[in-house]
Amino acid sequence: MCLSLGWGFFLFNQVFAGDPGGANTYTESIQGLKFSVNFAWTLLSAFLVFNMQAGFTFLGAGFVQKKNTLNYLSMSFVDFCVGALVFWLIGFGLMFGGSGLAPGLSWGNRFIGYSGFLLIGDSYDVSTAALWMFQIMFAATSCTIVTGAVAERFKFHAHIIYSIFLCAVLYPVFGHWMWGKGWLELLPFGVGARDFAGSGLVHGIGGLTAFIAAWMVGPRYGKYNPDGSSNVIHGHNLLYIVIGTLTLIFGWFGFNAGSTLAVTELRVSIIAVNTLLAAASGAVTLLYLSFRITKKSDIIMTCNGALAGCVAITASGAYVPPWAAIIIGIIASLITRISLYLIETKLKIDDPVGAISVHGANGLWGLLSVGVFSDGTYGGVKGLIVGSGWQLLAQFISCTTLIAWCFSASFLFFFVLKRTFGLRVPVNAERSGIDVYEHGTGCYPGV
Amino acid sequence: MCLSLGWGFFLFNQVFAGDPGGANTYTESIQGLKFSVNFAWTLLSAFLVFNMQAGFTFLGAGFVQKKNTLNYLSMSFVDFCVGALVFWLIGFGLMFGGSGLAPGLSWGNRFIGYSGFLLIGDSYDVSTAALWMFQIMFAATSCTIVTGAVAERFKFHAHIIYSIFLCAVLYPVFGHWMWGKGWLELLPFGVGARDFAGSGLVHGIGGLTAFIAAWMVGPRYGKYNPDGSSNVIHGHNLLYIVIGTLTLIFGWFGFNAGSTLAVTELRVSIIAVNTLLAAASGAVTLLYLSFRITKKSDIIMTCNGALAGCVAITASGAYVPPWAAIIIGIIASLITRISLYLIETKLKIDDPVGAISVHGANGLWGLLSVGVFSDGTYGGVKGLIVGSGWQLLAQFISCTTLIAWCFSASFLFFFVLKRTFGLRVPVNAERSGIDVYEHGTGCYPGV
Amino acid sequence: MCLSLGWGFFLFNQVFAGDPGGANTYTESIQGLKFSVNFAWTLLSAFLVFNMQAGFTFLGAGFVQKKNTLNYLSMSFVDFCVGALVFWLIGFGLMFGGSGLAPGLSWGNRFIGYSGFLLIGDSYDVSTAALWMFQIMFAATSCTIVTGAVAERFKFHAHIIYSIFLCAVLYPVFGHWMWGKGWLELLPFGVGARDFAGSGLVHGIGGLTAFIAAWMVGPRYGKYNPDGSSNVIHGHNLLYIVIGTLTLIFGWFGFNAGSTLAVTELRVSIIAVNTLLAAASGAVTLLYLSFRITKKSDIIMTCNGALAGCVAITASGAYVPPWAAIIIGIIASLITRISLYLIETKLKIDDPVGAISVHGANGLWGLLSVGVFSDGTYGGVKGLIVGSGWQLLAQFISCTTLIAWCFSASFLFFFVLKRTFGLRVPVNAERSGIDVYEHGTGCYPGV
Amino acid sequence: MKKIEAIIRPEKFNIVRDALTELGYPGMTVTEVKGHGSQKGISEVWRGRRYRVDLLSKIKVEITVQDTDVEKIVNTIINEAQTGSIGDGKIFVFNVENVYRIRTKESGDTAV
Amino acid sequence: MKKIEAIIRPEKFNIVRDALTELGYPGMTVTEVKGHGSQKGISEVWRGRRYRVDLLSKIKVEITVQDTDVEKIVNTIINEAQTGSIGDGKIFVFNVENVYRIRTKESGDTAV
Amino acid sequence: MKKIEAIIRPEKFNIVRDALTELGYPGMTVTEVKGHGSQKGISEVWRGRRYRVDLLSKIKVEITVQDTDVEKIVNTIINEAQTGSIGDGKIFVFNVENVYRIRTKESGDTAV
Ligand SMILES: Nc1ncnc2c1ncn2[C@@H]1O[C@H](COP(=O)(O)OP(=O)(O)O)[C@@H](O)[C@H]1O
Ligand SMILES: Nc1ncnc2c1ncn2[C@@H]1O[C@H](COP(=O)(O)OP(=O)(O)O)[C@@H](O)[C@H]1O
Ligand SMILES: Nc1ncnc2c1ncn2[C@@H]1O[C@H](COP(=O)(O)OP(=O)(O)O)[C@@H](O)[C@H]1O
Repeated sequence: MCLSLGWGFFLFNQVFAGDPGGANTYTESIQGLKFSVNFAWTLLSAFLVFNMQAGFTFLGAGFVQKKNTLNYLSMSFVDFCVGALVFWLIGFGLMFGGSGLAPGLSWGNRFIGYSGFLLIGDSYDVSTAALWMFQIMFAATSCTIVTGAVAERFKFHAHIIYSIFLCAVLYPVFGHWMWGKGWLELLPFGVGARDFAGSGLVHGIGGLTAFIAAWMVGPRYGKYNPDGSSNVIHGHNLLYIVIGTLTLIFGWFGFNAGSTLAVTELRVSIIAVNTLLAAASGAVTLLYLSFRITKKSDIIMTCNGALAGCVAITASGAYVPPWAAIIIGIIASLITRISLYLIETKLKIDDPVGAISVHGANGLWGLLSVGVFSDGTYGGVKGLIVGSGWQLLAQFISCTTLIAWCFSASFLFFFVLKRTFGLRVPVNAERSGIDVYEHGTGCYPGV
Repeated sequence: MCLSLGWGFFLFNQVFAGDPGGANTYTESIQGLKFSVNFAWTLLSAFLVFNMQAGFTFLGAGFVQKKNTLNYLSMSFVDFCVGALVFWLIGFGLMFGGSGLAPGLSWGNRFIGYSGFLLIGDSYDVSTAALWMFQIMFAATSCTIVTGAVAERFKFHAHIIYSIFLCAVLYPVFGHWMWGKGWLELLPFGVGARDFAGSGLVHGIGGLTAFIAAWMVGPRYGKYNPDGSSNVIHGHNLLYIVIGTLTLIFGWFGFNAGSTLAVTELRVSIIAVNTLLAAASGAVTLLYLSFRITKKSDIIMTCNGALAGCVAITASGAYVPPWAAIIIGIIASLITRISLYLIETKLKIDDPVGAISVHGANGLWGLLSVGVFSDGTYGGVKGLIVGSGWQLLAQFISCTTLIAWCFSASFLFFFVLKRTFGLRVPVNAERSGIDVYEHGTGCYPGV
Repeated sequence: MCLSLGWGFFLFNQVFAGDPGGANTYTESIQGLKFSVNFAWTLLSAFLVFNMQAGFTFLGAGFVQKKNTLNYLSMSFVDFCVGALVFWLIGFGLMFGGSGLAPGLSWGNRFIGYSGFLLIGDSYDVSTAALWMFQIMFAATSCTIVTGAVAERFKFHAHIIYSIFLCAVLYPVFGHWMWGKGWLELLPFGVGARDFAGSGLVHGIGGLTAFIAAWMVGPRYGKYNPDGSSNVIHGHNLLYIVIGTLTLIFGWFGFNAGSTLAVTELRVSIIAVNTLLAAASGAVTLLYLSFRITKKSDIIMTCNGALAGCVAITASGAYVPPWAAIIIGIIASLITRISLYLIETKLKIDDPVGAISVHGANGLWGLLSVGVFSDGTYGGVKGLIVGSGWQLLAQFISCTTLIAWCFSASFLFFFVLKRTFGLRVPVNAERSGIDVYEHGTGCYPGV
Repeated sequence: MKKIEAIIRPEKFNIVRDALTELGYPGMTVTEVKGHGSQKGISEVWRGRRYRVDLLSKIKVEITVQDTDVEKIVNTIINEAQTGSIGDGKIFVFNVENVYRIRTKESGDTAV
Repeated sequence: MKKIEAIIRPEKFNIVRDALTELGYPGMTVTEVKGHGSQKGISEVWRGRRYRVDLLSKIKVEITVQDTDVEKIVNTIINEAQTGSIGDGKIFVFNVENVYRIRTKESGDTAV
Repeated sequence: MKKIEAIIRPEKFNIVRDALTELGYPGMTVTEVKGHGSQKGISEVWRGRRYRVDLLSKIKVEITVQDTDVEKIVNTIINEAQTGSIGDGKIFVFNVENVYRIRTKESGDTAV
């Protein structure tokens, strides 16, 4: 986020008491109008990001079997609702406390924040609310990413429990380090680690948690044969997959371009262009790669390629030129292809929608790509292509930290959860479909 | 709306002749830019609200049986089209004439407006058009709400006739009282009755008309047994219900936050947060309540809970703090649960999508909640929690008026319609499906 | 576009070197804020237009048979991706080079542009990127329109090849004449030919190319009987058609109102109103016309009518008053009805979704309507209703040019393509469904 | 044992089932089918044009019963499913050579 | 009476029906089914991987006719539905013990 | 020849098919059906209310085989599809009077 560049548009150095009516923050002046414009931008972008929930819902629904569709829908919808409440209660304060980005966020250190809970007191403020509104969408996205990887066998209420954990602790802590004036953001290499709109933070955490979760819950019944080879368990609706992908890209424009939190940062236009080009190049790459392999124009791979491009460009979209966005997208789509293969065939982890490969692997690649392709035209971020290796070092450190934090914390969490509450529905329920078992009806009742 | 606060951003005290080109309204100044920003906000919000039509379409389609799906779709789409023409012709002038909110709206009294018809003359103006654009979306929403309650048995053309009535008379008249400088808005209690974005006006009118309409058309064939007990007639697609809910919430951000008509009112961020929190808390409440009762994680109730929260916060979203939004959402969802039970079991009114309970009941609760939870930080609205009961009185009066007006006017209307045109398709058509009967094809032809 | 009015908000007369960071373009001043507001407007509108891809996807999917659904989806998604890359590479430079609308677009003449390729050098600039972002959406829309007319029998890779041709040459060349300071825009009649948001350019080119393509590929197997009479081959999902229509209208608000590229042009509100009214009147007209003919409330015709209204108002929405928008919509819907009949019955061209009639015919009508109904309140465009025939002449010339250019260029192209690569899948693949043949799976696998 | 295969109108299915339930029948298998007999189809509308649909949705109900129950069941179905207009459907009776109940491996008459 | 049960390729259904209509047949019931015989399935693609689908879509057509008409109908179906490659389908003939027309309560031969 | 018509649980279908494949069987036709026998339905939930669904999804498998193979096939199906709880399904055996292979026009035993 632009915030992390220290240019944050919420300039509250003077006023640090909450202004819930907005009348003190807005004044009939250039400064006041600047606030309004940026509020409009931030909020409308947040709404677009919210709409990504519909995208994820479509996408995942298409990838799962008919008998488990409702369960996927429910997980994806409910984790958002629960996540919002938890983020309001705890997560936001841990993440942005001490960042000073808006009123009421004064207390916190480089490792953790401790102010801004419940949006009361000083944080009952229009600017803080705008920041919260944008941020909850990101936390919820991270949460929803996991859903796809554990679909078709995970207990519904276990899913809610880890959603609480993710939105309350896992995501905000790393988020604080990266975006809340934490130690990664302030690393003394380059300009400090940068993750513009959250390749690592949002998609990386989602994808890596998905990795641990999918591994610990085990593969779906019948996915692997005794000899270790895997079977194809296909989804039930490719229209949903394509519509889901389109809806996600639509939201992604808000996700990336909105992450300046300010349209007075005119760089937003290039961010939007980069997002589009990365998606397009990722899609076309996997279309033709798959065509070479299977002789069919595989539209699922095409969609995966588009999303992979979007994920990777999420960290670097603000710092790189359009031509680099295309390269980043191409590489992202190749990484996805390889990762899909490795995860399924070598690691034998069952990921119905490919969340680990699309979001996890490219979350990391996105972080690194900042250190490679940044051309110094925005935010002072300079990568290898303009001859500086320091930024790459910072990015590398953030990658390692991300992996270490996410794997250890989520391993511990799922380990305990498995031993106590349990992760998996009974095999009978899995075989005849989770929908009726958990929700009392199928997705298409009467069918 | 903020307009009703007397702060309206359309400051036309000087210029009251129409400015269709916009060149007089916009000037290269802070004032001019303020106009632009607020135009952008209002129009983009209107577009988001328009998209709620897609949400309603999905939602309702999921709730009805396969054989009646196309009929629902058609009603929901056509009432918007017809409504837009009628609102342009008559409704807008009745509602906003005399409000002085924009050029060409000068004539009208506290009970009815009579200027601004057809957007010609002085009302052929960029500001008036912006206001019209936002308002038509609300009128159409109100109209579409009714559709769900009468689905699966209502005559298509009878539906169009009452859509005309609703958009031409029923809605604009009450709308004038509430938003067009009418007597309710100017009540001498508190700051006058306030219905920020239309809990009562839009959802209340929709839901209460739905009540009358569903009652007068009678229950679907087979819904009630001779002994008075009711049967479950289930819908056909829960994915549509979930997607519909998500799409509606997406639009609701525009509905609520956009209702300031001005992003220079920075309160918009808190309005958006409140909307989200009310939806989330409503959803989670009904999820767990239903779970206690049926032992299943009932996703339809969860969706209903989310929408109930949205409806209730629509009136009060601008005036209450986030924690109160959560309480309002929780109460709204409980009201929905109880209302669903009463309507179906005690009143024996058949409402396939639950429109009466979600929109009608919570429309009223939303109006009242303004008088309870407003904390005085915006628009001077003070409720019980800051020790003032006067606002609650104003809200109570508006509730009573709403019920009286809506019930009497729509009863009369449907009574006459029933005796003349008739409300209901022949029972044979109902049993074999209205789609083929009314539209000449099913929704999924060839199936 | 407003650009074509010479009022372009991108005032770069001074600065013509690229400003990729945006810091020179934005300054803390009225001028700077104006840029921001207009960037926000342009980008958010572009995002809305992007979402029309989802609309087209739904719409087309509903119109085709189940066995060809995935193929339609794939064509519609992939042509966007390929188109974006090609437009970045070539199209944009050809179209806007020499227009001087943004940095890096200096070289070009009245017939063709030759600068701005790849968004590098001087065109690596925030303003140029904003313009590109908006324009690619239009090029891609044009491309997707063709898809529907050739669906259910066109080779997938042939489709990609003509998408490249369309986005690289066909569309940009005419686009340059119309929007890039080309000879049509500068015609000495009226204010020069005007196509506000691209009735002719986007929809006309799409629809006329669709005409040639559908004609050259031939009708679907079984569409026409030996005696020349035609059979109905119905689609498979009317919910998709209605949702697609709603999603398209949602995007159309961005398409039309966004085409000022500036919300400081307050006329945007009237443009939005006109779009809505044209859609509504088109829909209602065809609803009742069809009802008279078939005695059924035909919702497909209703949707077609709405879209026809949108297409026609796209050229004239900025220049005409609301009442004229309604007339334009009514006429557009009648044209569609007649065209559907002629194309299918007289010309015996098979157009599964009706793209030629909705987009092609109304693209031309839209262009002409500017010369008829413009009332001189915006952009100085004066039509017949204010007593001037010159504008109509300019519009007529642009119509003729459009037809001549589009028919000749695309005929040549498809002729060569047919002789070399071939246009059509084998008849066996067509009969058993293209989905499995081209993409290796059906849209609803396991069904 | 005999298999009774009845093709009926979809909207009549619930009534038929309820009547059969009162009678007591061993079980049924239901399939969505399409078909036509004397009823040669209806006309539907697609984008403003009428066209003939000659296959109409029907419900096929299969019930295997003891030989002695056939008449009773057939009569009940006819009584409930009849409207008197074309399209009411047909009932076919087949001989079943053997029946097995998977749960218990029983076969023959007791397995029905 | 006999029931002719033909499993044919979906894309051949229209032609078969048209040929039968010319011949004049009493009625038919159509079901979407899946199956395989010698045709052991095809390979489809899911997210970049090929996999075997061994059940292919077929159309099941059931026609009950007088005993004397069986051959005529069977021959027509075979002629129209044949492509010569694997997957063309099969026709099974069963004995029908009785037929009832629900509309009229007729039974036996005249009810077909 | 005999037609074996087995109604089994959907989740058992794959196992049954694999077992039959090992055995070698000539072909099969599969239909999605609904039904109930002793298993009188389950309760589902719609908007907070429980209601009975008395038709449950089943898979109907039809296999026509030589008379001598019937027992083998039936036993295999029973073994694989059995869970021991209500709802396991039934198998019906019918006589087939004739079979034709459309591709080759063969009829009788060799056509199966
Ligand atoms: N000879 C037949 N063979 C197979 N199915 C038939 C036959 N005759 C009728 N049917 C089935 O019965 C259904 C009802 O037939 P219909 O012609 O409407 O009955 P009726 O002759 O009593 O009017 C048809 O849709 C078809 O599925
Ligand atoms: N023995 C059988 N029992 C039941 N159905 C069969 C049998 N053999 C074939 N079928 C059905 O006929 C269809 C066509 O069979 P197929 O093997 O393609 O025919 P062929 O042997 O002529 O190539 C299969 O999909 C299946 O539905
Ligand atoms: N008499 C019958 N006639 C037709 N189908 C039957 C009959 N009995 C059972 N079935 C079919 O078999 C399925 C399984 O029957 P079920 O009652 O569950 O078996 P069980 O008696 O072994 O518990 C049912 O869903 C139904 O489709």
